[in-house]
Amino acid sequence: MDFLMTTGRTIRQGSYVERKNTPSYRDEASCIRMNPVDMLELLVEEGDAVRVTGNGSSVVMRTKPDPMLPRGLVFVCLGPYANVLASPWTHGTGMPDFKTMPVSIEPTTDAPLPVSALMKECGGVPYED
Amino acid sequence: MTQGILIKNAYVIDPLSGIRGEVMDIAIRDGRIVEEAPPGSQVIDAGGCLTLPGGIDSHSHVCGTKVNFGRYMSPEDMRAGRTSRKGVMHVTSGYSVPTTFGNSYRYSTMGYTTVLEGAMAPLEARHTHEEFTATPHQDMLANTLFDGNWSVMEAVRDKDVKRAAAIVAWTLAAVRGFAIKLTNPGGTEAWGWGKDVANIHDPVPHFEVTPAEIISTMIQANEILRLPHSVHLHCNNLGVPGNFRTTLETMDLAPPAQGNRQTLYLTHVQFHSYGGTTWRDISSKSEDIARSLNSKPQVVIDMGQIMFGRTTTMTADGPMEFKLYMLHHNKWSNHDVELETGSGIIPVYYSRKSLVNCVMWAIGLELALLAKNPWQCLLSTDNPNGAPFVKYPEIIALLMSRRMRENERKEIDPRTEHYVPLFALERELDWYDIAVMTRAGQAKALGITRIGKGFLSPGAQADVAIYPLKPDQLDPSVDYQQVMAGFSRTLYTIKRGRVVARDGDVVVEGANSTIWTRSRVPPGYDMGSDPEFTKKFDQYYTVRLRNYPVQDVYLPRGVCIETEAAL
Amino acid sequence: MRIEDVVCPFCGCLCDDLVVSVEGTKVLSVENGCTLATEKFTGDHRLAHPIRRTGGSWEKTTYDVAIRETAEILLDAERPLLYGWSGTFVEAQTIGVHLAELLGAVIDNTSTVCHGPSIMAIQEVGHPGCTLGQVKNRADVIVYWGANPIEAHPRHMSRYTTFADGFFVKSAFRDRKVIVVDIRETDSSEIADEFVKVTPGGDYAVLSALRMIVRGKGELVPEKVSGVTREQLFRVANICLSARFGAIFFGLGLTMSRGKYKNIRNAIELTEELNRHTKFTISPMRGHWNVYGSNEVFTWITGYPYAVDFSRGIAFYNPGETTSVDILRRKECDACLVVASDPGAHFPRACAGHLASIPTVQIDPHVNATTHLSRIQIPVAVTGIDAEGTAYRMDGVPIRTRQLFSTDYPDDVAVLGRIYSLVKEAKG
Amino acid sequence: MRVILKTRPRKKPHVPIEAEGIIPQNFLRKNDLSVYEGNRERHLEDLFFVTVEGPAVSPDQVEVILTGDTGRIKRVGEYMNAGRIIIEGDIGMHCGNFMSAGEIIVRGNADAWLGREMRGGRILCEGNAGDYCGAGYRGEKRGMRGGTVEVMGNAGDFVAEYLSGGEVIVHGDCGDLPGVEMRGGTLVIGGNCSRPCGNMTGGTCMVLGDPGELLPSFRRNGSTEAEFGGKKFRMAVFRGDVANRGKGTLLVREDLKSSRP
Repeated sequence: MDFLMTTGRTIRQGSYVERKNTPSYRDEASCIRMNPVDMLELLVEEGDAVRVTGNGSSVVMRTKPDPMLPRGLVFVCLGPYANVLASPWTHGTGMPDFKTMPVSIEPTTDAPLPVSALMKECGGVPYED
Repeated sequence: MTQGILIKNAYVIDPLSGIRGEVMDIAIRDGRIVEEAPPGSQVIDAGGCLTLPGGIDSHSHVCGTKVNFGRYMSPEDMRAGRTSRKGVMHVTSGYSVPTTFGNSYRYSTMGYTTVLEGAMAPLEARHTHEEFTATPHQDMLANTLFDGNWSVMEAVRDKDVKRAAAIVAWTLAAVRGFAIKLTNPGGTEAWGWGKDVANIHDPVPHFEVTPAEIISTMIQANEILRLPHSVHLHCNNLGVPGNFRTTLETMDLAPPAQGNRQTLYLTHVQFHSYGGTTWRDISSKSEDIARSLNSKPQVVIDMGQIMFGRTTTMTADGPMEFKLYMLHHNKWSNHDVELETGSGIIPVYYSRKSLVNCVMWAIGLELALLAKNPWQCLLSTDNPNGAPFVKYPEIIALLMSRRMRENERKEIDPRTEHYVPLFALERELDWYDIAVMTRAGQAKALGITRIGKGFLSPGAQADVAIYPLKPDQLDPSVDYQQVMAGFSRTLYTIKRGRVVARDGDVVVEGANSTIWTRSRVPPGYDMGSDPEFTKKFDQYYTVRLRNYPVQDVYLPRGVCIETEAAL
Repeated sequence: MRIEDVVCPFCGCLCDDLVVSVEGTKVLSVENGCTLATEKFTGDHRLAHPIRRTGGSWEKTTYDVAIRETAEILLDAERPLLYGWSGTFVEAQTIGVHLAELLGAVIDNTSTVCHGPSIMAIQEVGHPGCTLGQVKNRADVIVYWGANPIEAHPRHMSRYTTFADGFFVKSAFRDRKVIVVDIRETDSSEIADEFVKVTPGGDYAVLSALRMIVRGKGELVPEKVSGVTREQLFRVANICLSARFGAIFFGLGLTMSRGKYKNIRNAIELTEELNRHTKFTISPMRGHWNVYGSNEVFTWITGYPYAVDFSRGIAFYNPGETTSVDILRRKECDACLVVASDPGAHFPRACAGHLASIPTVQIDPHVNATTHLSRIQIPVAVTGIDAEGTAYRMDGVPIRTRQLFSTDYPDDVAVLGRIYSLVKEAKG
Repeated sequence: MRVILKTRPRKKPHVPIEAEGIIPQNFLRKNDLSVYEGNRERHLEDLFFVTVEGPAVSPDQVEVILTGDTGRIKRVGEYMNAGRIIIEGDIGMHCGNFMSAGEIIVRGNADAWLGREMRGGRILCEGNAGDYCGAGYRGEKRGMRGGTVEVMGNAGDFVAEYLSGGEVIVHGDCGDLPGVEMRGGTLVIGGNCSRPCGNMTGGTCMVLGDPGELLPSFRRNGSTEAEFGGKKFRMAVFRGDVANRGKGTLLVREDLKSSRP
């Protein structure tokens, strides 16, 4: 199913921002909030994994219902998971379209990767502290 | 370490020492002027060139929140004046609001060694001091804004001059300020509601005090504290046709001088000398202003000359900037500072085709030519409001040459002469007048001769400017182009006994001082422990009282002028 | 030991009323702070020592080696990028700019993916703003546009707006009207008197419509503009026009969405228009505690607030060209120094990928996403905890952060100062 | 005179080159021009194989031809005032900045800021142009003031921002906000776009494709007929932007006139 993804800050994201290798940061940054009716149509429940695809890449996240979101709009806090899907195009302004990313979402049995593994996917070498 | 310089064959004009043009030697040791240079001193042959105390700008906007915002909002201004790193010189950018190093290098190559920042909001003082550190070739002073200070206005309302003085003393010491600056007193508070005050007797909303009361009380407070400088005032109604009446009334508030210095300093008076009722019939009232000035030795003014071309206006006078924006429709920034003051910024272009601009241009020059005593009318553009300070040499040339003024007359709006007396004035200032108007007068008015500023006799700070100008071989009235070129670029600029600039290049990394004042008050007048003051502070400011004062670390070379308050 | 009036180095609110209890080099508790502050002060996830990577594995190294190698990497590069800066203090930022100048590098701060568009808008039309106390003491109308302070700036409402009593606003919650504009409902919109829900990317049109109404051209406004009814637009405009003092705060909902800086420009022009009728100010909700400091320092040294390119010796600025995301997307830079930020987490993946492919050095107290992309990481003291220096609040008020205790970590000034000296020596 | 500049292979092909020296008048006297590769100053010959054919006595007789991997070369043709530059492939940013006369032909695609602050002359881009084609510089109130930029393909966002004079013609589509802040001159868009002419205060913009959503701040003001590519179209006339003191004209096709949001 196609959605518009938007990003922003959350308290939890901010709380864990200096501990990006921890499961708590991963859980928050890979949490995709969506309208419960959309979840129903996707046949997923809270905490289920979904594969989110956009801009030629995909990433696994876990769902969380959020009745405040209108249908068709999903929210992920800013961070490396959302950014897998962000286009680096800035329209000549320096700023990517972080607030409006077209994505498609499907259920998956995979689990979200830790941050270090995400960075490995794009050429990094994980450092485990 | 002993560092000495011997300047030989200098054509010296040193008004404060009574030297009006004399070829002599100047000896420097350890940053001071001395009788005799130490052995092994560097010898500089001035070859009969004009040698003056280092230039002092007593009103300029070069550092702090609004100046930096002027840069921030103007990438187009930064395209001019770009230089790359060269020797000890950092990269510079900008024309009307250059980067800090740009300002510092340009002042230095013009022979300026001391600059007063005209407006520092106390709450944002730390910013001003940070930029002072990055303006390394001039000793810096900060006028501190009290125009909309709530505690001050409450003291004024309660007719408690002593409390007003105590608040000033605490604030100046806390923010490492130099002097009291009032910008459109009361008007900046009114601007918190989008309003202004109409004249000096118009009450400030809520506080029920008038600008006149604020000014008078602050003058008294200033004298109680025995501060080196007087109250430094940007009058109400800046830039409003017909505002000369406000200015005259304000001048009448200045009490007689008690000592050697003025009791009131009015800044950029050009902007306050307008007749007429609208922009259509604006005219010069420089004669009225000069007449009042000439009869009041207790008043000193600076010109606030405008020069044609583009610049950026910036002032704590928020309402004035908004009015200006409504005329220009370019871009407008405003920054009100809680409990204290405001500010505004807009870019402008002063055009020879604009009659209003031509009248403004004439008024500044007229003030300087009509003021009988050069010690009472100092040279300024209110940088960058009237023009960037790099225009000073051109202003000097205009003041020294009637011929140059006549040539300019041909270029400007021909109607101008009907609105201004400029072209009837025959006076041409001489080298001595210029020396007074660009350094000696400033030092005296600011009260910084006591720390050795503004003169060249033994004991003075060794701030010296040697210009490639030979007064005995030049007729400034005719050779005004040479005058202009000469004042633009020193042969040598010496700052605290060190050659800092040569032939237009800065040659050492600077290390300036920041000059501030502290008035000692009796314990009962220490606002830092005054229950009412501290309570209100906690309630209405958004920073804690303890985080407000500027720490010593921001003034690596602070010079404190201490006074004993008469409280 | 209880330390009062501590400054919080987390968000642009720069709250300076925290009370922190410490024992040795450990923070025991934080009073007055929000959750973010508490987490920041009590966090204990520091990188213990410098690390470097050779091929596919990491090793411990010394400060000397890490600093020397960093200088060599930067000197080798033809287009080095120095990125970050918002999480450190002004004195360190100053060295950063001079380092860039010396290297002929591009230096950019996190505004580039935050309020860079706000700066671009300000450069077109200016910025009628004020300090936060002005809002606290006077404002009777508050607008949050594309901002969610409850999540991003948790004490903004209690210190400066909705819940902050002021001199002329004795009972803030009763006397102030709050308007929230967003594309979705948030905790912040829940407490608004008026919630304006805009379709994504529709802010520009809504702002244009409001400007029309304020200009007296309301009759031309269609029934609905980007999901907002004509009736609500008029209601909002009237609330603004009847304010004695109105304050607009805007967030990344405007800077990051379609049109970018043109949205902000439109909001500023609306503010200017409102000033012809009453008093109105507008302010960006700056994110990092000292991002505004980096803008200030960059500006007074170079003339430009961010995205400064020194490759030609002089300073050149052009967002879209000299901004980090664009430089990384085009794979231009051949080395990168990251200071006090995390582009690995906050840049699009393609940019993170390029960081991994070039020698990237990170100076940061913590292991973060960029660590995995780097060749070297140098841990430093945390400003506001074991280092101190100047920071600029979101409204431009400079505040000195406090050092609560000292540790063995060098601060950013010490590390950058050494890199600068090595580079200067090599450059002659 | 014909000057042929063929790029040499580079170790770091992504590092941008700045070559504002590449303008016809500079080849009349000398060939030892400096160009910059990142932060390094290079000789022209370090980066190009240079061939000069024939004589010239004035710059208008000079034709410069760039071939090879030219997509990263910035500022070619800056301040050009005579002669001709032909770029066989793509060209980097800022091609033709401040150009006042002469001609630039880009056979491939042009990167952003093509013809920035142009004053006169002609630029023809046979491929696509990037963002800010025919636009201005940050903070300046006036963008392109004269001359013609013609793009046969598509162009990006913010095309002709602050256009103050001259003509920008894009035969294909434009992105978002073409003609934004426009105050004079003419912008013609052969294809589609979105939100044309936001905040315009003057000038004329004509959109022959689908203009997408129109901003609410444009006032319908009759209709007219216009010609483009040899065809005649019935155009709806809008005046705007009325959110500003707009006295600009926006023409959109009567038959494609789209939704007002």
